[in-house]
Amino acid sequence: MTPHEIIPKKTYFVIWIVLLILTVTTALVAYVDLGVFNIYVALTIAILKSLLVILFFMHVKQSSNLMKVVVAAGFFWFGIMLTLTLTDYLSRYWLPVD
Amino acid sequence: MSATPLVNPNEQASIEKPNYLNAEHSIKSWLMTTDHKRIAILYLISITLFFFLGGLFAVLIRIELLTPVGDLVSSDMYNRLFTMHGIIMVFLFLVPSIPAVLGNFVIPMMIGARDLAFPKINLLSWYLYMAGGIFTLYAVVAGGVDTGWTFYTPYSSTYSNSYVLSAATGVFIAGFSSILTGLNFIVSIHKMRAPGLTWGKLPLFIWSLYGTSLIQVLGTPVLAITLTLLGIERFAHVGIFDPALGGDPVLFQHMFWFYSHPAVYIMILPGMGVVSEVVACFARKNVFGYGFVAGSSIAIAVLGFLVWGHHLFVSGQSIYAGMVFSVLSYFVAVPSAIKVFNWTATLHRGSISYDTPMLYAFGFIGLFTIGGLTGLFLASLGFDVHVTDTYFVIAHFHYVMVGGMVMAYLGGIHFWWPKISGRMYPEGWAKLAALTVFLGFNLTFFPQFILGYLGMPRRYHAYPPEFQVLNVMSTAGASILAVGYLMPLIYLIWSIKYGRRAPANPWGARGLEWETSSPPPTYNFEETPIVTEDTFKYSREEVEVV
Amino acid sequence: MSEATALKHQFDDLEQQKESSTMGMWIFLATEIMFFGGMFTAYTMYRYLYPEAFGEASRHMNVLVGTINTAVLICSSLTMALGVRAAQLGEKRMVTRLLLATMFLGLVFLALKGYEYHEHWVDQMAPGFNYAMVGQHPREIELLFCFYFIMTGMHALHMVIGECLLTHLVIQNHRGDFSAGYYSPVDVVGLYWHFVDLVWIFLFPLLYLIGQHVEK
Amino acid sequence: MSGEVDALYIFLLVVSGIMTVAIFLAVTVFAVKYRRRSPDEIPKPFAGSLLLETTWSVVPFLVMLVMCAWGAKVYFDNSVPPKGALEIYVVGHQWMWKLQHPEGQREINELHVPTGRPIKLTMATEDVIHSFFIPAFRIKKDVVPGRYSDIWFQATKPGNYHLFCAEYCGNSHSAMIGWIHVMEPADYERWLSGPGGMGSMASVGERLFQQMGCSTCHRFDVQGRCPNLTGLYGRSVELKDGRTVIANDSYIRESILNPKAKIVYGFDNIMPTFQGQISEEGVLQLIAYIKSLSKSDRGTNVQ
Ligand code: HEA
Ligand code: HEA
Ligand code: HEC
Ligand code: CUA
Ligand SMILES: [Cu+2]
Repeated sequence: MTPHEIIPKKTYFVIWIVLLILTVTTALVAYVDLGVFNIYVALTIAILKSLLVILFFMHVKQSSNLMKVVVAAGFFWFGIMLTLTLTDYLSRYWLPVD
Repeated sequence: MSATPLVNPNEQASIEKPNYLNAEHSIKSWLMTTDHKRIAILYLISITLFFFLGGLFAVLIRIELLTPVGDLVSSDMYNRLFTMHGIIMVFLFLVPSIPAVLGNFVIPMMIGARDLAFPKINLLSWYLYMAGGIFTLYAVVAGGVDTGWTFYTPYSSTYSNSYVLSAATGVFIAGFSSILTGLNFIVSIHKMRAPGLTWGKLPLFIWSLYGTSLIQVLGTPVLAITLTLLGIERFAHVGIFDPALGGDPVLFQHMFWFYSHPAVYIMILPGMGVVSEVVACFARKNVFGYGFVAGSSIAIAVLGFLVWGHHLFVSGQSIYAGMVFSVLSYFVAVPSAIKVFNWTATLHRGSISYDTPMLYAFGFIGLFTIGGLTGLFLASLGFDVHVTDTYFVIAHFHYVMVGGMVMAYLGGIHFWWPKISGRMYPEGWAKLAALTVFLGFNLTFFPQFILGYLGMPRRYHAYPPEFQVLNVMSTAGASILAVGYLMPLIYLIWSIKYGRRAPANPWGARGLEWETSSPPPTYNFEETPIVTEDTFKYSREEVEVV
Repeated sequence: MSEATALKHQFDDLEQQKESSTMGMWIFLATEIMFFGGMFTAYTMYRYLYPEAFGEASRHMNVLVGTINTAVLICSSLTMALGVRAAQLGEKRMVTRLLLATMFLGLVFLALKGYEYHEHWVDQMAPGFNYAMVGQHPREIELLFCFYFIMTGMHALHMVIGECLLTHLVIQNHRGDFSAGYYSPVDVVGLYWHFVDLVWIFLFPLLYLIGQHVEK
Repeated sequence: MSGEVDALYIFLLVVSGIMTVAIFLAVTVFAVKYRRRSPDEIPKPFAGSLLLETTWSVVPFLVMLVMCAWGAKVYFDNSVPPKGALEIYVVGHQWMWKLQHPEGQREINELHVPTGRPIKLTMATEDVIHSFFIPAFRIKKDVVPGRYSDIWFQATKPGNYHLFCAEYCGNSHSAMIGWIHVMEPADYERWLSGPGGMGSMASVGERLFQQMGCSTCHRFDVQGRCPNLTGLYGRSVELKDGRTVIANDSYIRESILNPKAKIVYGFDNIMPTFQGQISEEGVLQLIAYIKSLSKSDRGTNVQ
């Protein structure tokens, strides 16, 4: 990164505040009964937070495309593991029994 | 890039140039080296030791199976033999074989770099490999492991009374060595290429190792965590895969194979890379369909992650998941098919010589085809039910791993031996050895297909007498195979001292590694080479597009 | 260390060296994603099988401490990010200060985590060592607690490694190894630290929050 | 049954045989025909051919899809046991197979079955994973701890067939073998009535039902704090959390070993767990008993 790409302090602080707000939000929302949606809300907030950290704190936003691909690959492969393992668990009891 | 003319060996003998081998001589200069070529030699030596140890176990297995009753060793001992054979051969021999030895040696030269991107990490991965090896050896010496190389729970976590923890730790550590090697290769291939060496000009060996590294980096951590969970369950007596707490033993299998299926491509892709180089060199032609062969390496690496469930067809996995994994297994076979066809097409109208590396490449193409096609048998759900956990599977994977990868490894060792050692090996002996290995191999493992189809289960210490004839054939083959493997060991060591001195480019091959002297100087090149032509350009004529 | 000696022999220039080390770190982090990913996958399967038990188990967690700890880690990420920025600008003293602040916040996190572990121990919620069956789904809760300890334990282990790396950086910085032209170790350790934060961002809702909406 | 698998096998064998021969021939012919004739010979280079590449990707792939579809069909057909199958219960131990006929006959490492009738095995294991493998019938299934595994087959020819344990299970894995004795139905009937029986599984289960104290709660006259088990088997059960499940073997097994997992609608969770107090065989006997309650509608109070 060349010097003119240095992120202003302000950006870091804004991200920090947003992260803190999201943390408090997720903790509070957890006590509201949304049925099955609690988990989705919690995970959405977690994904949002992690995106902020990755893009800004970890400078991925200004990084080369190659670096973006590396980052994406890590999560993509985790997705493979998760979904294909789930295919088994989701469909295990589909078979008509007797 | 013109072929260096053969230099009269006697003329060159007196003027040994400074090179990586004679640069320094102390033990420390070897153990603390960061030179990728010296690290490759360290790997070569340690891997050879483990191969023969694993081979020794195989010999004992085969002798035991000469007779239907268990007479040579007890069943307990037998279980330890095949487990340690599997663990050592897979994790300490075949996974690091071509990448860590040949890859380490030639990648930096092929891309025109002075070294890998992280030389210290490269050395660290050798030490990790050795540490992993020592833990495994400790398990062997202390009394062995008897879980099978697959470590299935709950046997491994609760019931086995052998040295599971120590072996698992060994595999865990060796895994990190593998991760670091892969990481080093990926970064080097991206960032250290010589000017002008674009992706489209990279040797196919580099492409195949790039694919391999992807798997090492993205797959091995899952093995690490799986073994960690197993270790914790065993050590702390908590339940993770324990059905008594509602845990699921099949989950362990998912996680294990998430690594171990891609790992079988760690154990074939590098071999495919070697074969691509060798076929091009000894047919004096560019590889047919360069882009397809290169792309198929990456395709195999990626698709290889989607098929692990084909090891679980009878394990209690959902049958619908089985269906998905079966289809995906056929997807991944297509890029392998592309490679086989392209190698064959490269031979067409070539100028083919029968030097030893080429003999191994022929062997590879034939045996990998048989091994791969029997993989298709196994991926077919209805048929797998019958032959899974029988000798059919044993035969399948020895065809791909021994018939494929070990052949390619030997071919590669012979191909680059002049570069590595600066000496030529004795061609006559080498040809004889290649032939012996090929014949011995087929005699050992072909009967096992039949055994499997007839229903002989694997991991059996004693078996019904009607299977004996085929087992005797297999054991006979293994003895021939043993001779075939001992021969290169002897003549290659012999050649270090007595072999004819090798010129820079004995085969008239292409690729930057042949531009520098044999053996190469410490930093590989006097000055960074600049690449203008395609790697596989054997002819001055323009490439004709069909 | 001058910029010339910072250049290792295998590289042509500092730019190539920096790009290589950043890329190396990201690849390493990809392996870490898969390492933790294995645990998250196993967790997901069991949570799919036993949603109620996992919810019930989460009600044995101390959400307040968990939330505070999340905030502490986010703060430490901020100080780390600012530390990298200071390194980019070559502000040596500032770098030291920010790195020390990061380390301090990391220690606070570990201390609070230790406190939580202690609570679980007292409540006899440590499978394998000190565990008493409780609740509607005693077996599956024990299963979740195994995961709780392994996942947070692995995370804590990574924190400890991070602390060691930071200590090393502080020493190097004090020696004057870094400059506006060469600071990639700070950058790379920063990536690692943020990653550890990232893992916690997911652990927190999955372990602490999933069952809170159900009445105790 | 073995016929279907063998037909698939022949298909696989023929396709692979053709491919292997083709590739071997091509390699050999090229190697001989284009052998190097002079040391400085440089052949004409070719870049490749898109047409060829596409052909040899697509055609094999289509062939492979046939392999896949055919394999899947055989697999699916063999996964669902036909109705009216003769049920036999299997428990794997390190290192033996225990088998029970509903009529009460028990066997170890041996199984007598009649020809011409589908046989369904419900299998459990007391310890590690085993795998029930009869090569002659081309069937195999892992027996995983913590749940039931099903498998079925139909024998056509009387004779003795190998039974193997195919999943590695420790020391004497290779000794966990036995025989399947296939008999004409008449011989089988004679064998069933021979010695070795201890009363039908259901009657053994009934005794167990009283010994274990199940009958103190589960009564058949009144429906008090506990559900009446009459007619339970095969029915769908409404659970407290709103789900409904079919009361099959696995459900009843879970109800006994881990009653808290699924609680019946309208009842409290007061049933104690019987985990550790009852063997897998015992559970199977209880299931056979509960099953018999719905077949004969014999809802008498056993008290
Ligand atoms: C180097 C290692 C290696 C390689 C490359 C492969 C390659 C393949 N393997 Fe193999 N396999 C193993 C190592 C390997 N395997 C091991 C170690 C085990 C057992 C582990 C254990 O249980 O201990 C195993 C087990 C195994 C199983 C599980 C068996 C069981 O336990 O029940 C299956 C099932 O699908 C399978 C399938 C395949 C397939 C489809 C391929 C494909 O990638 C093959 C692709 C190649 C070809 C297909 C050949 C070339 C193609 C042509 C010439 C085209 C012509 C084709 C047509 C027209 C159809 N393998
Ligand atoms: C890379 C992998 C690799 C390699 C190279 C080999 C090589 C060989 N394997 Fe291996 N094998 C596996 C991987 C491999 N195997 C795996 C993963 C398993 C499954 C394990 C499990 O079930 O858990 C297995 C299982 C396995 C079995 C099945 C055991 C069982 O299920 O009961 C058999 C049986 O024949 C066998 C035989 C052989 C033989 C004859 C060789 C030969 O190719 C070996 C040839 C080598 C030699 C013959 C050495 C020659 C040297 C000497 C004899 C010198 C003596 C020693 C010294 C001087 C130190 N192997
Ligand atoms: C203390 C009383 C008690 C004892 C003893 C008891 N049960 Fe139960 N059982 C219950 C109650 C209450 C339920 C319903 C709530 C539930 O599902 O947990 C039940 C549910 C069941 C069910 C599920 C019924 C349905 O309608 O879905 C089965 C099957 C069962 N028990 C079998 C047994 C067997 C077999 C035994 C003996 C080994 C046994 N029970 C011992 C109280 C008991
Ligand atoms: Cu039971 Cu193998
Ligand atoms: Cu596989």
